Amino acid sequence: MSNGRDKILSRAVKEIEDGMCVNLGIGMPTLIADMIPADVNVMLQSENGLLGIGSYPDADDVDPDLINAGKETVTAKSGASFFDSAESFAMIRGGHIDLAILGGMEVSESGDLANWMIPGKMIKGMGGAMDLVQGAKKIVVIMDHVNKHGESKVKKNCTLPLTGEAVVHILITDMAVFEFTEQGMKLIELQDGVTLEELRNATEATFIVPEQLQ
Amino acid sequence: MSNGRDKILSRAVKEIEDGMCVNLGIGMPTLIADMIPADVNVMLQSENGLLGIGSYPDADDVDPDLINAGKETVTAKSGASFFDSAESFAMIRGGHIDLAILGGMEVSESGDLANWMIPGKMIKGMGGAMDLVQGAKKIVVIMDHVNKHGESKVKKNCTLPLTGEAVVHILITDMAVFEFTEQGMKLIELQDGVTLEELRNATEATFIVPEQLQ
Amino acid sequence: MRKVITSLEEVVKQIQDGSSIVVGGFGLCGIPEHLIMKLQEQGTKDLTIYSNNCGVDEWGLGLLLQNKQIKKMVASYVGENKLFEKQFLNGELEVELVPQGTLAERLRAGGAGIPAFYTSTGVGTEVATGKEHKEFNGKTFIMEEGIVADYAFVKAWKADPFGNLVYRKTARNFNPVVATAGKITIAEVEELVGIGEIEPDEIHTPGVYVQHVFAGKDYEKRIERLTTSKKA
Amino acid sequence: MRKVITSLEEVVKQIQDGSSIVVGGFGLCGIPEHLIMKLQEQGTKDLTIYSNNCGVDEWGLGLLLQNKQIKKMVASYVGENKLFEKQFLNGELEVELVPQGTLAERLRAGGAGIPAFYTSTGVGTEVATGKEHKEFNGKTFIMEEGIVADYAFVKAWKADPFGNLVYRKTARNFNPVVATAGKITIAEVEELVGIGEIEPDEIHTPGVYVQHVFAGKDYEKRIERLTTSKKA
Repeated sequence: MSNGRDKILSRAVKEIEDGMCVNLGIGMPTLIADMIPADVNVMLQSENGLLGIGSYPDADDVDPDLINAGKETVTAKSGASFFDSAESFAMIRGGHIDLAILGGMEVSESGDLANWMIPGKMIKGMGGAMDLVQGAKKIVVIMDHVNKHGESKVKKNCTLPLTGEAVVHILITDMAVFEFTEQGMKLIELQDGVTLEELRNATEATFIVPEQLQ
Repeated sequence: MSNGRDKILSRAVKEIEDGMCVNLGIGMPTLIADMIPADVNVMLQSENGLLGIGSYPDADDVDPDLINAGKETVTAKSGASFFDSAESFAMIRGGHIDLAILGGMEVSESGDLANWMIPGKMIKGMGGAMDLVQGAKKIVVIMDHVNKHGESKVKKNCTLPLTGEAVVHILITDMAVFEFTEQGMKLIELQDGVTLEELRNATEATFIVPEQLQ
Repeated sequence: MRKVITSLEEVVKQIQDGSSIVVGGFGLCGIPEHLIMKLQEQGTKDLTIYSNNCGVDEWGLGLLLQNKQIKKMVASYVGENKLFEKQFLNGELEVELVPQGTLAERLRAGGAGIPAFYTSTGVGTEVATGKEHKEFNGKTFIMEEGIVADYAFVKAWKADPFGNLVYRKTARNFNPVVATAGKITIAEVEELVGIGEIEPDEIHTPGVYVQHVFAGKDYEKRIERLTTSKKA
Repeated sequence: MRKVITSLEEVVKQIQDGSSIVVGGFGLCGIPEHLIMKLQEQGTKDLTIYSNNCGVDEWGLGLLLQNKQIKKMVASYVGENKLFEKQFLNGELEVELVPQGTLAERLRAGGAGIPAFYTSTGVGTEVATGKEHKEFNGKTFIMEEGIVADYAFVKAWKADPFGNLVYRKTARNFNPVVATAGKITIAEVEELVGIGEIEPDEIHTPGVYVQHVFAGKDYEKRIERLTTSKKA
């Protein structure tokens, strides 16, 4: 699975363009930060009130007053700003964040996302995910294509409670990359070593296959 | 009329208690600032983004970046803060300002206030007056009791466009002081040298006269 | 992130006739002098302007009135401007008067992705006419809608190249909310400092809201009512 | 203006069983440690708490859970707390989960006298159930209501005797909006400075929102996820 994760992350980082303000979700998306090329200048936003997340601190520089949304100690890069939670979500809800990359549990063919709750499991809460999927200009979801039982997480309809309806723009899995268009969910790339047939077998959702990938 | 104005201002300043945050309207109310006793510690709010208005500056200290809501150059006292207009009206609308003292054109017996517009005259706009009358904890209106034609400005119903409906708590004129209660408009003081009969003759509104003033 | 521009020309010339612009400032304090003058010079017409005031006859947004560039003005107080009255009475100028706090909140809401909110300001007055009324806890409120404009003109004191802004004293006023409410926000500032030179805890407007930064020279900062202490 | 208190006792003892309290902080960062501990010590029960998180099992708001003082919790994320789950499943604890941005905005709205606003956050999800839906420009939004609580617990870095507050780094988080949303707001701070010692342009929370100021000692500032750079 580590190989799959690398594929996902390597592809996800390509969504980040020079000059963007980007929110990376907690968990796997956070790992993308370290992979951003040095010549791509971005400002990473943390919904607890920081625009311009820096690297993790040296042990000597740890500051309990400086954490990211995953509650990890971080640093602030040059040009960073701090602000309160209302301002932070004004940025997000108001469409000022260019891109959010979030983890997913299920994505449907109409771009619905479920990533906050599994009924019957411990309640945790949605945190800022519902705000991000509505507010950021572009929503990229990254997740494994199938669950540990081999079942497709790319669904006709989500079975888990939704985080947002028709909110995903790009879905990146370890098997493929999809774009959500007015015509429907559309395959835009196959990951290395994956055939279209393998993808079809592993995918519950119906998707459009452009000519050059057929 | 200058004598009347002095009576109004002298009475109005008594509404200001130690520890209050107070907004003084443009025009006559602004004059109250200089009359606040030195041992009454208040913070004066200016809706353009200042809590803690100081005195007018010396000629050498004039700063075009530091004005009050009447666009006069002012200073900031020790402990003052600057903030943006949304924050300023969050304070006002949210009920965090203890007292607003505003000028009036007409006040009705149900506590309606008209103070922003005379139909047919030049349009100016309501500025922050409509927000203040809804938001501040206590609204004191100061005005001459009658207009230059000798007609009562204390009305059964306002004839001018309203600033707010049933918003006035205390009305101070050059003839009397009224309180607006659930029972109606109630006389609480006669200004020096004014008889109840004179007041009745000069007042269109119906008001309650408590026993001790009869 | 090439936000710093050395001339306003290149940006202002993209503003089309019929555009909507939110403009910071209170009276003549904290107004984007250079942006207004450049827009006057360019002569862009049929503008819808949202700003607390409309300048005075010869300065600030009054310059655009003079030039008959404004089609509609949304403001809370326009009493300082004789041209304003004349154009309004002639039918050359549409006017929407908005209570000052409602105007500030509508700008903040627009910038924060909030399409509408409820306020008691204006209930029972002309301002409430035609607006949705709703009760909360036995009190009546009216619905007011957020404002998003094509452009935002902001004046700040200092900026860094990312567009982080700091304002000075009451020149802050509407500028921070205006900065959030433009699809394209242009900030003119008195001083451009290096990245990292503004303390992150002291930034008033994070650079995410700002698309272009211009360091203006020779600010006039006209004073509307010079008032000084009367010394004995 | 006697806002400075030298003991939390006198103020916290006025908090009655059944009160509602908004509490600042994000995770364990910027939480009002001393106020929470004093409330735990006092044992006030049946509280409704609004806060982004509910601490961890042995710290922060988790202390009040431990003591079974919370009747209802309104939060956006409570995944760090095992006691929370247990009490919820037992039916001892009512829970309302609110999206983080909606929670922040509801607190700001409550403090700003705005009874309700519209947001697209939560549309099409469980969060929208039972809420008013409305369309603006062809998009659907839901109505969310402002929050005002009996008390607000705030943690700041510095205060002056008027209650002007400055926060430090991401310890700011919910604290400024929480400060506005309490009928009585109590701020605990690391340092109390003299009046006028905070630059007026750098104040984050104007003192008008704050009723009591307390300088706390020996802040623990526990770290939830210590993460450091991996040096070669």
